[in-house]
Amino acid sequence: MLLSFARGPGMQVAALIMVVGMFWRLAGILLLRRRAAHAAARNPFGARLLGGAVTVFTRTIPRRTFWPRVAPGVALSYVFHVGLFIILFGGAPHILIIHEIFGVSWPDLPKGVIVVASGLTLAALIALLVRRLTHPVLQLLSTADDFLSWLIVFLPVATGILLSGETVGGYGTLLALHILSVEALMIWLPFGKLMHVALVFAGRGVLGYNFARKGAAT
Amino acid sequence: MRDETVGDMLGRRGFSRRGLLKFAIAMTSSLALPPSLAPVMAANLAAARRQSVIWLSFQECTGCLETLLRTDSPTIAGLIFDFISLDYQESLMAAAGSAAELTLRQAVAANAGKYLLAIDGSIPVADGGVYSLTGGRTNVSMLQEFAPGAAAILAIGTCAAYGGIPKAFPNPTGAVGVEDVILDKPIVNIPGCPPIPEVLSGVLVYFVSFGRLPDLDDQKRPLAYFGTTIHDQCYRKPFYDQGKFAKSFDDEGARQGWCLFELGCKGPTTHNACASLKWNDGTSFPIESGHGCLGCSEPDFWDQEGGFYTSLAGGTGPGWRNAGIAAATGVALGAAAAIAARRKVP
Amino acid sequence: MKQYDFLGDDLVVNALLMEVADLLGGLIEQGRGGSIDLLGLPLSAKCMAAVEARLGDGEVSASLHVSGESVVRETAFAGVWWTRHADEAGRVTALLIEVAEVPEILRASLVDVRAGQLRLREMVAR
Amino acid sequence: MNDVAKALRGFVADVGPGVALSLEACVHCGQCAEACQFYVQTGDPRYTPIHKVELFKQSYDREIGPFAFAYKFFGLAPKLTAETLLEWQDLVYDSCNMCGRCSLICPMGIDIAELVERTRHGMFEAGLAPADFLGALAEKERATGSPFGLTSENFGTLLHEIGEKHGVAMRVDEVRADIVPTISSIDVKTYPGSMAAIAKILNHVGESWSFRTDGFDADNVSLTAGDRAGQDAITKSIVNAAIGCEAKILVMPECGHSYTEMRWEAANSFGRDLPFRVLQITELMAEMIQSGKLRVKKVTQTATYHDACQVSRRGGATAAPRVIMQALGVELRELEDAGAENWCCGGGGGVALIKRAQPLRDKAFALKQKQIEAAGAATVYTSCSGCRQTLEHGGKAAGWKVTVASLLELVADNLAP
Repeated sequence: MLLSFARGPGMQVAALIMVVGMFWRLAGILLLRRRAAHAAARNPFGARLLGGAVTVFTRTIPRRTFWPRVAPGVALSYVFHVGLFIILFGGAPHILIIHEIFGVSWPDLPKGVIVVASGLTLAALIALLVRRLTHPVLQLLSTADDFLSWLIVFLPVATGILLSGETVGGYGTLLALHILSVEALMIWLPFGKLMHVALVFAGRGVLGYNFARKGAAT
Repeated sequence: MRDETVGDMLGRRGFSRRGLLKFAIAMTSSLALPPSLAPVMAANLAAARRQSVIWLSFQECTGCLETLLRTDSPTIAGLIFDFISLDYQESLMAAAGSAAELTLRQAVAANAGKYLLAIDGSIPVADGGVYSLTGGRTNVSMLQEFAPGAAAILAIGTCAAYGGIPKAFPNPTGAVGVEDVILDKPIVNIPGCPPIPEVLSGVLVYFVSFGRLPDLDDQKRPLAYFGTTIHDQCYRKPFYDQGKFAKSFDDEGARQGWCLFELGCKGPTTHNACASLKWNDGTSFPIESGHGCLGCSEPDFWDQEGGFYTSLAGGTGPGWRNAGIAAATGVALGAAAAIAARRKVP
Repeated sequence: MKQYDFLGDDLVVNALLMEVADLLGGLIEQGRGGSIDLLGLPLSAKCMAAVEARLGDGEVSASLHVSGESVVRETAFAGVWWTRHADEAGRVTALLIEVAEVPEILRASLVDVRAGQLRLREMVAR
Repeated sequence: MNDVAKALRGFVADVGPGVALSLEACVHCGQCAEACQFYVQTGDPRYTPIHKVELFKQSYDREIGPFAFAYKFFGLAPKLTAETLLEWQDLVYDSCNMCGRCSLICPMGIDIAELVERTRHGMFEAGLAPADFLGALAEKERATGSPFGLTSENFGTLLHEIGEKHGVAMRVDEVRADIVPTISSIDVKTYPGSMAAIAKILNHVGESWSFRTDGFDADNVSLTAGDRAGQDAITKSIVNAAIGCEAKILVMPECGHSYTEMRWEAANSFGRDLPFRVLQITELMAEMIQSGKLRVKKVTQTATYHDACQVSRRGGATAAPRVIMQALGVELRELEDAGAENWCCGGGGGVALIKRAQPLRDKAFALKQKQIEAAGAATVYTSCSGCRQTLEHGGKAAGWKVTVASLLELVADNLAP
């Protein structure tokens, strides 16, 4: 019963709330009054766009001079993010869903890779939580959103691991819990920190464009 | 005849105690009981009176009865009809009409409190249950009349257990399972559309041998047969583990006998013994013959999300049109917020 | 039950043979062995064959013709019997390793003996 | 309207999509702290750059964010209070040079320096710009057009005095001039030589140029104090002065924030493209050297160069000083992290004008000192009087042997016919 709710109405409601929320937040940002930029740009429009686009990728890795001070945090964060992407886009069931929704599909990664990736992802998530609770800067910055968003990402990973191992409670219940936890994530995504899944590209792009306009390093 | 023991009856028919012991050994294995119980079961069976069974058919298609009878060779399971006395079964008995009615009354009176009440078919309760009558009487009233005198009730088939196909949306007749009508009797659900014959004989032998129903799970199904899912027992599971899936019903993967998960197989969420006991006397079971499991032994299997051919991993999203509307709503809300914000900026 | 192929068949086979040895202990000390229902265990075909091979053959092999064919075979270890029951359709209904002086199934039941005596007397009387 | 309301008005003054995006994108990863000299040198988590703009973010969330009604209705972000504003004063002013190093590390692409600048708008409106010096100077600047109250006439007479003292012909308030240079108020008090240097160079290359006493002080202390009105007023006076004499090039002095304001902000607050180019003095000199208009003598000297954050990292004019030093034959030993990634001298963004920020400045300077000494050069050149003054004060306090000098003056002293 729980599973058919999760796969049916639950999925539809969560998806709609996510779409409404994301467009609401993006529109609320982008439709604010914009002051035209009249300062003479140092680069032509094309170069500025390229600057914006490039920054979306270059900001993924911090500049070398920052490495000594940010390596642990960044490393942990990427073990999590890369691990999550491997699971998401390499796991057979996920590719299946993507295929059913978007019609595109690609070969999946061997199960062993997914198991290792999910183990690392889970470990990284826990380490990141410990770091957020112990690092003085993060203690000061962290809000309820950070911890709620952490939990809402942790649950799908944890239930996913239990599900792939078909450990406790049988496939049906575990699959229902996994899908419900993903739906909770979809519902929360637009209203909290997870919105950075969209804002990170917009943020880096706008900064890259503006800095390229000034010919400044991005 | 009435007080003759099963043992005497079998002896009369030239069936040796050794044969009975062999039958008991087979049943203990099938019921996943410890082998040491076989002699005990054989002795109990020998000493038992033939168990009276009253079979009432309600809103059913007779598929459940067919599957129990349609064994091309008289296997051990067939012997079950020697241990029970099927005192009333509308399709099988010669009598009909008021004569049948009389037989039913007599059987119920003679075995008050001791007979097993076997039901197949769902019980329509809408509009006072008028959608299924036997001799002018609604099924629900008959069930309520004969349930109290039963030692236990066997809900045979997904219809009797959970309402089955008649209960599928929109369920015009208000079909329900036995457990929705009778709340105070030990009930064992033997779902399946139809159920596996060996499961019924296992349950009957257990009841006749030990005088009580076998261990049941939270949906009142015998754990011996419904404790694991088809997926757990499926011979194609190694392909599932290696991520080898058939993409269409006759592609290379399907011909290699790869897992049918992506073609909507509901094995992982369906509890039944098809993968081990198999069907038609062990010939095969749906997955072995190349089609995904439909999940027929699970409640509301007919109304499953996304239908039989949507994989368990998938689901039905809101659809692109609704997504578009949602996006527009989002933009409208965002615009409203932005306009409100602009008004605040001096 | 999952197929534990990857567990390494010899591990499973050894575990089973250890259990048979324990049952023999029970037979020797308390006169009561026991049986192992092989169908109930998640054994691969390879594993099943390995157990059978390791137990080997003994001096007795009995075949029964009652509601289908059954074979009771003593293994190379006295008191350890390999029993295979099949129904009239030839389907295996039980596969057991029985530890006993004599498996129960071979023993003639007194009820059958009495019936046999009656028939014998009737035959003679005619 | 009480201070809190004024602060709110200041915060939401001109939040466009770019700023809103920055305020929404933070994931509290804490990396910006690792780029900020004040956190790195003190280890105090309060100096985490994004934390400095927390009040601005909360006000944005409650007042003009997409979910403003929810934030306000459910109280998801704390209301702005006078106490919190005061509590954040030293974070927004004393401990931030707006140098933009944090904006270079932020993985979400948030321009945190920009956010601090806008946070100061709210602070200033609430009268919370630190009074001793910065606040007072900003008020004086708004009143008289110069933070030190230098009127047009005084500035005219001062220019002529400097001209006579340094034997340089001063051109003041010419009706028409292709190039209009401006000065930094620090030069007036501490480095008058740099004003003479500009005149000397422009006379040397024979360009038509002229100081304008109706728009000369490009320092724009109002900007660093957060006084948007004062900032616009100063900028307008300079722009109008340049338009008045049909200038082709408006030259920003050796100063950081003047360049950011005039080169990248003036046109926006003006609302249309400026009818002239805006160049920092090093850009002008480099351009003239490359065009052959300006030739310089070779000075055999090893030196290192400190980039002004607003010119190099924020302004994108890192190359110009290198061109000049190469022409001068200076053997340049670049600092570690030179150019866009350089550490700030600690005095920029008005911090040099806050008395109580001295201890913090010294800590930031210590970092810079270590870098400059590691370069192993006797002299450090810079093209920002603010940096120059900060490095000199720091050096004096630390008994430093390295001499701090202006690149502009080096060029002026080595002109070749």
